Amino acid sequence: MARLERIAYPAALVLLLLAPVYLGAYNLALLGRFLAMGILAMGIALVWGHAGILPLGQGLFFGLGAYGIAMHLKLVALAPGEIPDFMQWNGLDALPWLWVPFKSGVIALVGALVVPSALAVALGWLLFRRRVGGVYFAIITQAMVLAATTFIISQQPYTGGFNGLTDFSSAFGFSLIDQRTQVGLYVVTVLLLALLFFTARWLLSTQFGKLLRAIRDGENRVRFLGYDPAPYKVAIFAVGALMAAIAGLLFTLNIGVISPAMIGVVPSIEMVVWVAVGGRESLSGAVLGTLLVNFGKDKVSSSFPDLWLYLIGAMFVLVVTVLPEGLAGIARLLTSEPREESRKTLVVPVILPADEPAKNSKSRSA
Amino acid sequence: MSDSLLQIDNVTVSFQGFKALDSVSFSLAPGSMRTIIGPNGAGKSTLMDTIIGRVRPVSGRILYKGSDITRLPEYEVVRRGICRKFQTPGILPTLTVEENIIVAAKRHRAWFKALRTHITAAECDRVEEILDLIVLREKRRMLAAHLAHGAKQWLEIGMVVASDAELLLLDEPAAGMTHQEREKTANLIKRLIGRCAFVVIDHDMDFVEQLNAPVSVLHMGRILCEGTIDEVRSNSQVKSVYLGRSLEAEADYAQA
Amino acid sequence: MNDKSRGALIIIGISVLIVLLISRVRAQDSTVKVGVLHSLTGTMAISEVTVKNATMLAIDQINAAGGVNGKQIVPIVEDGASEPAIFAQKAQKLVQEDKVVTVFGGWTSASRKAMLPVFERFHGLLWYPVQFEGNECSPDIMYSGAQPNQQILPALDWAKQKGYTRYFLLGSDYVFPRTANLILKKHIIHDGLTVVDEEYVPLGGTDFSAIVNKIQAAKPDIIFNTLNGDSNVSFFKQMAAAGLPPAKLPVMSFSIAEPEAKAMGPSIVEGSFAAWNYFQSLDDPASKKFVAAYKSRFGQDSVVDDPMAHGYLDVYVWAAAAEKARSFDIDKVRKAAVTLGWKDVVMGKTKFASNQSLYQTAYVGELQPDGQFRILWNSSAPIFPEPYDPLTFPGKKCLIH
Amino acid sequence: MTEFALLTGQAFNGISLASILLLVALGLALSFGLMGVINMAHGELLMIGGYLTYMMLQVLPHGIGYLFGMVAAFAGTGIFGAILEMTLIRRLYGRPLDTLLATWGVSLIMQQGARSIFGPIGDEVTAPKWLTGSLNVSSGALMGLSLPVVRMFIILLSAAVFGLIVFIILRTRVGLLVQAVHQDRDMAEALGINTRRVDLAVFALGSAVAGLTGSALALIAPVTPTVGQNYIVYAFLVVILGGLGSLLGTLFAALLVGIFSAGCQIFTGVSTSDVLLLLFVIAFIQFRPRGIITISSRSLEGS
Repeated sequence: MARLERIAYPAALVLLLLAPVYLGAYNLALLGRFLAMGILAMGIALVWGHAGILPLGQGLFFGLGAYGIAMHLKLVALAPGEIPDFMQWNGLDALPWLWVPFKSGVIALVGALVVPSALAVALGWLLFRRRVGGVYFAIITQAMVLAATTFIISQQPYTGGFNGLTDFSSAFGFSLIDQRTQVGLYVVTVLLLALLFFTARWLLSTQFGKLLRAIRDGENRVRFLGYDPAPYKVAIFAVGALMAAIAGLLFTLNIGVISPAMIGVVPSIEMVVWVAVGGRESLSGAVLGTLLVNFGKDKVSSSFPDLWLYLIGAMFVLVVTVLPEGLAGIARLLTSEPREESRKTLVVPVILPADEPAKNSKSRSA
Repeated sequence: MSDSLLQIDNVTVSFQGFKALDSVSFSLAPGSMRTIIGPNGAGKSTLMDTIIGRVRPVSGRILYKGSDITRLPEYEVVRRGICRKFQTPGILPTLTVEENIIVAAKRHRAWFKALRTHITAAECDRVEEILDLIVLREKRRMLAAHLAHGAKQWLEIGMVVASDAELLLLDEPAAGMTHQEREKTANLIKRLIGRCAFVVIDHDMDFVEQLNAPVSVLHMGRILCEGTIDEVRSNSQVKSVYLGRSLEAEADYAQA
Repeated sequence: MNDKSRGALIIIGISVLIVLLISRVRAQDSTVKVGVLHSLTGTMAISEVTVKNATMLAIDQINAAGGVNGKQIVPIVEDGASEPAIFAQKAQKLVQEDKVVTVFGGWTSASRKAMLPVFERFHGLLWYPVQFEGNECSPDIMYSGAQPNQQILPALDWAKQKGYTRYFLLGSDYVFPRTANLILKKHIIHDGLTVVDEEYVPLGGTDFSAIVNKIQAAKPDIIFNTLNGDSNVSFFKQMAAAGLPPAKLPVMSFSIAEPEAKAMGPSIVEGSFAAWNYFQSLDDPASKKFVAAYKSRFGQDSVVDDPMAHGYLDVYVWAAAAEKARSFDIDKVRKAAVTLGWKDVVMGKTKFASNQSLYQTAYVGELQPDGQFRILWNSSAPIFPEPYDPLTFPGKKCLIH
Repeated sequence: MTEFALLTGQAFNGISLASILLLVALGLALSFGLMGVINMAHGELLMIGGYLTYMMLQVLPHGIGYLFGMVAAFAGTGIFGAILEMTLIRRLYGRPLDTLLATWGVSLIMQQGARSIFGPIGDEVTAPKWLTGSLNVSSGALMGLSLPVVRMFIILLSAAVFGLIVFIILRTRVGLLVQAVHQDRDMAEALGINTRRVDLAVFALGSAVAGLTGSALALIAPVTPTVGQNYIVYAFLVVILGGLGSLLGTLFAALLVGIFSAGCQIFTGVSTSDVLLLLFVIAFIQFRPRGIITISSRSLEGS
């Protein structure tokens, strides 16, 4: 009954939009934050679940979006001619050229979205064109996020270093201290989430979406049908990066701080776990997984810090071994018999640069 | 250059000094068929890999419709009208039968042109036609992963045909099939002759005989002899290559 | 019903569950709630858990002695998870949800910087226990950790007295070392001495081969070391392997205290120097009581250090201020805190100055084989805290009260 | 100290770093080459090796104790690796990305386990007397150069381990089986080789080498619950640069990364050199996407 689905999604949307009515300020802020991360998680579901590309560096795109808007917020809080305080403490006396364009809110917004997407296109183009995929790609994205974090920390006079950027007062004329701004931001987050959710669903229903899954399951087959898979992969990787950047932007506006600790190797891989918990192919699962893991962390980690770390580790192992379809899989098990045509496993074939399954590789030395 | 659709000139492929193909040459006219047989390791699959651009020859060249395609990337070769069917079924398991054919039949393969949910009327007709041709109309909504082995092979042949290629490379299209399935496959291929040209490789003599096309025997990367199936069968060189075993026995071995 | 719609039902169900979970009813009582916000997980947990322990010890002692203003203190412990954003989030929770009257916590400057806007926005009060780089002045934070002029510069004074002229500055790549070294450089050059080189290693870095090489080439008299955590072990080991143990080339460390020395095995850092405002070996009755109480609660082989002493001190000062103000009102407590006068809570005579930072004495210690520091030198009197170093950042002043 | 001595010292440091990276990457390369598995918990295997050495030194006298520590680290971590392979890795065969995630989970659990058992602060392994000190050059063009004995020991150790593994692969029966499985798993299976056992043996060997490495690293760095994290990303880069689990490629890649880093650090700080290293790897992949050592192979069927 598609009718029920037609009720469920609007109902969820209304429930979320009414949250300011029934949630306290703190929990509303929390929910807004996690829903913003849900946007990023949907991006991972697209890239990983549907295109079979495991991104271990989404934190970088998240961070670029976040830093883009944070730089602007840092500048609008200043009197004319002043420079951000951390620059003074680092011995700078003029605003670095890189910062100058961010005085304009429009440029900052556009930059916060375009720069990460462009970087994703560049990286994807460099790697997918050379048929670097699978674990190779995953590891390179991880190394990339590590290098980026190290770089941001080392460029303290220009980036705020390890402390990151914080202490914002207003954004686009709205005071960030005002609770109404926070509610407005929350509503914007929910609406953006909904918009991107339906856009992503549409994207998956197009031929493009089918080809993504086709490339995931048989890249060579698709290639031998006359398609060049690289642009498809680059495109979806860029979409994932854009969604991460949007999340970073909203997140920073919401919480008022961005620092390298939020975009490193560990946060980046944790983002994948949210999606794994929700079900890697399911967009709504990705959002729910994000909410569940983050609320869980918020509630559990303070009372049982040790337990939490075991829990998150076990989650990685269990979700991958027993529940490759995550929450979405549980939902299916609980509600109905497995579909006749549902796949037994979610085996994503090894896509090595040579495009040969690993077991067929022929190098002589072991 | 010439009237031939595909022309292979002195192609040599080497893997770490081992010559998988050694100065192989042949040509193929539009709409015709050539079958290639040979024992395991003779270089049959490598030949297909080379034509399609997956393996680069160390010397020699491959002309298609008179232009050199030796060093083009695979998808570029495919876009010019050569399509290949793999030995193990190369279908897209997570798409339905119908979607498999749609993916193959699409005219525009750039990603931004794929951003629509519907296909053109012409593509739609094409899909219907192929579904009839491979007799999988009733199973069009089934996930390809759940087809029986034979049906997967036919689906892949359907996909190859749908891609509107003028030259189809079929790599052991009847591998692992039952006797009835083989016959069905052979009939399917024969129906397609004239519509496009074929290179078929197999080591099943009976199957090759059913196709009724000129045969080349490949051994140790070289073309040993060419001719009709009967000529090849009676060739003493061919017999000695098979180490004294009769070709029938070889065929049985392949079926086992 | 198809799977999609069933899935959607489940989704609604889970959403409702989450909503219920987060809007649970809170109980009210007549006690007074304070927040304790440290990293219990992540890279900073190593250090911050011990400060949390010291804070909890002080709370329990005060409760056992009758509480504050007749109320028992109820600590609400939250985990900052070594992530600034989580610190901001939890600070918001403590102030907004739990309505705590004050918060003790933080270690890294990153976490403090992230919490600062939260405390300013929602009007809370944070007691910050760790030495830091200064350059901050917020009415909503009580800075009990040392300012640069109470730890780093006294160490430089000591080194000058010892006749060292060539300084090598080495640190982990983050804010405190970079700012500390910026200030140090100004003073070293101002005093006519030489900075031979300045090097940074990423946080947690363990490869010092190139840096040892550069140290050998630069031939300093002393190394001023602001490395953090595990990097120290690697650094000292690799120096010793290259034939440069602290006995041969002195090292003055600003982030090695008793627990780090104990963990590293005193043998490799033996003879190195450290500058702090508190050492466990301090000959002070209040300190001895603190050490004994800590050991009896957390094990006889546990050690205490400077940030722990500050975490302990903060609770006592807050309690005294609240008693003096006869209120838990943040502004009244702040005002009372800076007018309490001299007290010996744990580290000798201290008091909060009107800029909400702590007057305290500086000490230089030398590490002994038993993992304790022998105090070699101390500033003649408690030093007035200067959040902005006058030489490096002229014209900056911190005026709160 | 002369300029020349500084450069020589950096060259030595590059080789020293390379030897460490080689040791860390060898085990990874083995299992990656054979099974296509990237083991994110590899760093924690180093940690186990370090803690085993530490524990041995608690009960045995120094000097000889360290040797026993190395043996314990090798054997103990090997056994742990075998258990890990049998309980988890094996179930995920053919799903390399899932293995990556699952082993990351394992690494989190192992880190937390170490924290619970040994405490969050690192433990100290003191180098035995015969590994302390350094060779110092006090005159001539290399005046001021000082080569720590412990680093030379690690270089020798990595050479020995590398030699041993090459010997095992090329000259022993087990190695022959490994080669067979590596070249064509299906064919090897058809020939009656128990590929599961070969996988297990290789994974255990790789783990054992990681344990030994952890033991060696304890000489120059502390043993902490997170010690593995410091090396693991670089080790992955080495494996990627080296080519599909090729041993020789891993050797070259380790040398390349080690010398590149040490070279960069003459001119820049450590942070910048890390960033340059990654850019270098991406640039390198543009030219050799399959790594340093690739063997043009006959592409097999299938997509």
